[in-house]
Amino acid sequence: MFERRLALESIHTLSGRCFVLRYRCPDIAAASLPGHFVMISAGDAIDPLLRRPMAIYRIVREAGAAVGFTLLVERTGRGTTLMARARAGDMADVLGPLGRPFRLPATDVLDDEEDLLVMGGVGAAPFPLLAEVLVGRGARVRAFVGGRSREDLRCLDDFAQLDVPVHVATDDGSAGHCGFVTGALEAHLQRAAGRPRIYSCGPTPMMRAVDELAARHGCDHQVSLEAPMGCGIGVCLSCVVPVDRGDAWIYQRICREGPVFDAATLGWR
Amino acid sequence: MFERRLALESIHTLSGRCFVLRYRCPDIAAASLPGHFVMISAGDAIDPLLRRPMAIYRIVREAGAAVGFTLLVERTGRGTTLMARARAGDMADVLGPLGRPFRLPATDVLDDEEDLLVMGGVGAAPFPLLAEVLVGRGARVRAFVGGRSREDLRCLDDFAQLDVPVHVATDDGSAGHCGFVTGALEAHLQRAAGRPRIYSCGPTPMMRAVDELAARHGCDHQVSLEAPMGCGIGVCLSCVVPVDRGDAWIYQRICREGPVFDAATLGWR
Amino acid sequence: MSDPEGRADLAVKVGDVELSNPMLLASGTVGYGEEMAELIDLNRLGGIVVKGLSLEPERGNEPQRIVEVSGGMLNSIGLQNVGADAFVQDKLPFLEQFDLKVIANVWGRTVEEYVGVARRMDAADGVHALELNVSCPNIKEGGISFGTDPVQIHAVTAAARAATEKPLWVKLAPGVTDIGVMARAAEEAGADALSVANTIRGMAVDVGRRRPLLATIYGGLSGPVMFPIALYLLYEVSLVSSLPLIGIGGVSELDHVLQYLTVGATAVQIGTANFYDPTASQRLVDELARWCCDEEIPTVREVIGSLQVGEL
Amino acid sequence: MSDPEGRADLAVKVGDVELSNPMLLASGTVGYGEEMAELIDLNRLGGIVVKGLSLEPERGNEPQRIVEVSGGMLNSIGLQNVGADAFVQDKLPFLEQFDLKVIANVWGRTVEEYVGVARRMDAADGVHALELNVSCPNIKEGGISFGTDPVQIHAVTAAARAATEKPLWVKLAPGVTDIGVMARAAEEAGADALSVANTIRGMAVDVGRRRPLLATIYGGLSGPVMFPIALYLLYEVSLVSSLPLIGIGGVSELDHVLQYLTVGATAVQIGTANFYDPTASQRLVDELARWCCDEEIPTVREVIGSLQVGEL
Ligand SMILES: Cc1cc2nc3c(=O)[nH]c(=O)nc-3n(C[C@H](O)[C@H](O)[C@H](O)COP(=O)(O)OP(=O)(O)OC[C@H]3O[C@@H](n4cnc5c(N)ncnc54)[C@H](O)[C@@H]3O)c2cc1C
Ligand SMILES: Cc1cc2nc3c(=O)[nH]c(=O)nc-3n(C[C@H](O)[C@H](O)[C@H](O)COP(=O)(O)OP(=O)(O)OC[C@H]3O[C@@H](n4cnc5c(N)ncnc54)[C@H](O)[C@@H]3O)c2cc1C
Ligand SMILES: Cc1cc2nc3c(=O)[nH]c(=O)nc-3n(C[C@H](O)[C@H](O)[C@H](O)COP(=O)(O)O)c2cc1C
Ligand SMILES: Cc1cc2nc3c(=O)[nH]c(=O)nc-3n(C[C@H](O)[C@H](O)[C@H](O)COP(=O)(O)O)c2cc1C
Ligand code: FES
Ligand code: FES
Repeated sequence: MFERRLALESIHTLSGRCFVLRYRCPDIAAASLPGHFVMISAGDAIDPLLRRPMAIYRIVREAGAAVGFTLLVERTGRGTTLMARARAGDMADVLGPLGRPFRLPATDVLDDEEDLLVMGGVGAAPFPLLAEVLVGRGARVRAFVGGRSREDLRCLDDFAQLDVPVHVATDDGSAGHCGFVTGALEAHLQRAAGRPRIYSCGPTPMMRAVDELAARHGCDHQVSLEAPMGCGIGVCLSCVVPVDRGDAWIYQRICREGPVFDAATLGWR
Repeated sequence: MFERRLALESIHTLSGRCFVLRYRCPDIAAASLPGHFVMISAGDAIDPLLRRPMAIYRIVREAGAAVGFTLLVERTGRGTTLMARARAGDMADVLGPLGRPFRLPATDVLDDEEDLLVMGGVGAAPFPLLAEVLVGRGARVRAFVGGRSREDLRCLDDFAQLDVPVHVATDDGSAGHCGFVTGALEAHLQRAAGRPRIYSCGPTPMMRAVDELAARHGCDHQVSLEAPMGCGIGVCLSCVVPVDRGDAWIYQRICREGPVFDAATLGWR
Repeated sequence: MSDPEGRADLAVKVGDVELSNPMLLASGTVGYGEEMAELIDLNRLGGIVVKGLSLEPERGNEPQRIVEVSGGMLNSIGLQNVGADAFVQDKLPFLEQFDLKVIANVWGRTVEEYVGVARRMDAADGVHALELNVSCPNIKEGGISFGTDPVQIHAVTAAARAATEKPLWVKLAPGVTDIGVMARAAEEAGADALSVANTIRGMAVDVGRRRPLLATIYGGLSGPVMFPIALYLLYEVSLVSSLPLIGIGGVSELDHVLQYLTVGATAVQIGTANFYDPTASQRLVDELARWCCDEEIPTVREVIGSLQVGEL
Repeated sequence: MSDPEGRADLAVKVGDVELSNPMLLASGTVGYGEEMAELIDLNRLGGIVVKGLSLEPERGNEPQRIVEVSGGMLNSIGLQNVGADAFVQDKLPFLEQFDLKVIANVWGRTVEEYVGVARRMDAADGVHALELNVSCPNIKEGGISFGTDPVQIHAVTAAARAATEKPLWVKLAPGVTDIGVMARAAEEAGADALSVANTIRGMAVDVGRRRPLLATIYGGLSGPVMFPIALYLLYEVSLVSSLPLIGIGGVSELDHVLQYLTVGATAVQIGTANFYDPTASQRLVDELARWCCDEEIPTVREVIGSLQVGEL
């Protein structure tokens, strides 16, 4: 965990209210694993006061060494609107990497099953890095990318670049399967053999629907959760989610015990 | 009085924590007289919340028409520090022109007496425009410019350009007369004949010292006052100063009845 | 019609006071309306609450009278005003030209002074309602603020009630243990509506000089920082009172207006925003109209008190 | 020595508790210190006030537990904690490694629960002082908050006083008509210091859903917006109490620290700033040391209570 004041290297605007911020910071970059996030300030003033949690999107490498990272941000409210206005050179306070990343399959079981990454909207942010790491280990990765409409689909270029096959679904049918991304996932699960490992991130209804499929097909399923976060490091207890402990449930901190959880422990089933 | 959202045309840094902001706004420019001020936002957020009062410094003319204005700002606190960081294109909310400007001598008495402009530090801001108007009417204008040190002297170029003779004083003697600007003024008053009209703006002790000289020499003396301002338009009653009314004193609003007052009414004598 | 396109119904009634829309200008932040009229069209607003009026003219406090703080400001103006008679004679005629409700904010140092001002406002044709500012020290009761003691709120409200037939609003002070008790005292004494809330006490120090920044040591905090506090106070009052409520504190965005209405305010007052964003009130009327259209809400009255609490 | 260059004397004493400098971490904003220790050097701070401890572990409130507001945040964490025994066993040993004072923040739903926690803290070696959080509803007295009733403050303070020999601080609640009365009640019951103040009640509404944003409807406001209010409350308390005071609310800049000290605080606590600026506390220690040097103030104790009021 590093607390750094960083100058924005570049900002790159995408379709559908999204943009990519790039920072140079070898410390944070080298320590970041897929599913990690940072807390980043959205301005220097007291409004907005709190930093915003953002997943590590990609790691920037130079000569093989991790020297920076990018964030994939959707403009939704006050803070992200300010962030969208940032210009190269603007300073931000960044604390990271934070949280518990995705649990990766042991290298010797990688070949047995597929790894399916299921994402909705900007929930896609952590998946290109996860795909990169999995592919690097020789896994068979497949992405299911959902969005309201064509311009809400994220990371298609990243997956193409990594040679990861992509199944697309849009609510309005403007690209790919018309309907929810779970439809595409279900079709694949029915077609495919075995019990692929599933990772999902997106709107809660989407993740719950994915989990229903995962449960039905006996798949391991990790989800990356969101909640309003005060601190991102576990001290404010604002980001809790009830987690099953067999006999009882307890509140766990999404920022510390998560953001990645085993879906089976969330009492959704 | 116009309420306008304006894009910064240019920012120009001077020595000693000062800078000049230029805005294009024919409405405000055409209505501005020497001594008028504007209320300008120092950011879009709620901290700082209130706008800052700033004197109209120069009027920008194109083909004889007033099309814009400039502000001469000294970086002293939070708001002016933010303003100093502004870049061309940045938006600000500006309300103006505000207040009661300098009372100008009737044209037929202009030749009789000199007009002496006495200023300390950034208190110089309203005087180049006053000098410009007075010179344009054929007055004999003289400027007394004081500051802590050489780099705190303001508007010397403006006065040079207007062919206005300048008497300089610095506390540390790094330029001109060593000591207060009132020393230079006193020397001039003793030398010169008649009862010149005096206008002053700067730290209160300076203006009071000027007023002592003005009273002693029987000079008309107008001062431009400062006070923390909530609104700039007369509705919050925050900026009051006690003003003599012969039989009693009343509180008057610096933003509305001022900022320019007849020094004789301020109970300083 | 407040909606420029004439589509939204923004009219509300604070008791018997019919407002073309819920946007009022708050007392002490717009003087007697003259200066604001140079900047906004007063006909577009629901009403104006004028600067607090006393029986005699008041000079107010010594400067320094305001300090900016993070997200707000402290003031200790000290209720400088022209006095009730001069208001009626010199200031009210100007406001009578406009199609908006004029509410007289009334204060005193004794119950008798409140009554004196209330009588004069009762007699003044252009005044549509009275708002009692009870955040004043009662000099006959050892300087304890009227607004912090239910017995005194009751006494001053009942006395003003007897002095006027016009709608009587009571503006509650925030710095009390249980604002509901104060609300009920005012209601029982005959108030027609409750304004929530006045400024919150705050302080700022010039460390360099080791002195308070305000000549009066402390002052009243207003501005955006007040919003969540005043919203909660309004909620508390809504639980115990059936009177129409007026939300005051920090209004500067449409969302603030809507939050107040949702929690139960019939109208809101805009104060400090008039200083840093002088056309805010008029813009908020437009934005409210547009919001109602966009959300297909036929009348803004549907929003009032629409808050849902408890399990879904 | 807190000053990196060893020049400034920042040591202060809150009663018998000697602090290397006036900077404490506020309860509920740093857990039990483990996470903060990854970011700052706890040895550099005066002390840490741990998350409020109850007799039994507590789950706390249902989410959503926080909302950001302009210049601050609302929380309704609900005092989730591991319980007094688990704290002593599992958490305290970690803190004992560091050279800073550990203050146990204590709460309960009955006087007996407070006493139970106080006894356990009295017995725990690594705990240097207790801070009673009286902003809790007393379930035996109809749920009225201990902190809003001088009789109850007296009762709970006296009971805790009897249960521990250690320094006992009482943390006052802000939402009361007269905080001086509460301060005196705590002082008379044997408090050794007063912490001013806890969070202020506030509310926020999701207009789209017509629902409160917090599951508990309202929550406690903290952050920069609180500063001028808490500073005023501290001033009020300073007028009636001779106990050492601790300023809490909105501290995020050196100027805040200095204002609290000037008005009369012996120390300050840093809360919400730990969230949005996690190294703030340590930086403030450095800045305070540098300020003392620049101002040629031999000891920071000179600043405490140096406020001058009245005519010059
Ligand atoms: C672990 C984690 C990783 C995330 N990664 C990304 C990412 O890579 N890209 C991206 O665009 N978004 C991501 N989000 C969501 C992102 O944090 C919110 O969209 C953002 O905080 C909204 O801020 P705002 O000021 O624009 O919205 P506002 O609604 O104005 O924010 C108000 C408050 O609510 C909080 N908030 C609002 N929406 C969310 C949300 N969905 N999750 C958590 N807090 C929220 C804000 O942080 C702020 O405190 C992530 C959230 C979490 C918890
Ligand atoms: C009529 C008038 C004209 C002025 N013209 C100029 C000008 O041309 N150039 C220039 O540099 N300055 C001018 N000033 C002073 C200028 O307004 C302040 O320096 C500025 O407001 C400081 O803001 P800040 O945020 O940097 O300081 P901060 O100290 O952070 O401000 C805190 C608060 O105090 C107020 N304040 C602080 N100093 C002053 C002051 N001297 N006068 C009034 N309010 C103050 C601020 O407006 C703000 O509300 C003028 C003031 C007045 C009243
Ligand atoms: C400078 C100033 C003067 C005020 N004068 C009065 C007054 O005379 N009477 C009154 O009832 N309230 C007065 N108030 C309080 C406001 O009417 C309002 O209740 C408060 O400012 C909160 O609203 P805001 O946050 O929108 O400003 C005054 C407020 C300010 C800032
Ligand atoms: C998330 C959160 C949790 C808190 N928990 C406690 C607590 O357990 N006990 C307590 O006495 N105060 C608690 N507080 C109050 C703080 O200790 C402090 O009094 C308050 O936040 C004001 O200071 P600040 O503005 O610096 O945050 C909590 C505050 C926050 C924001
Ligand atoms: S965000 Fe503070 S504990 Fe998780
Ligand atoms: S600044 Fe508001 S009355 Fe002058």
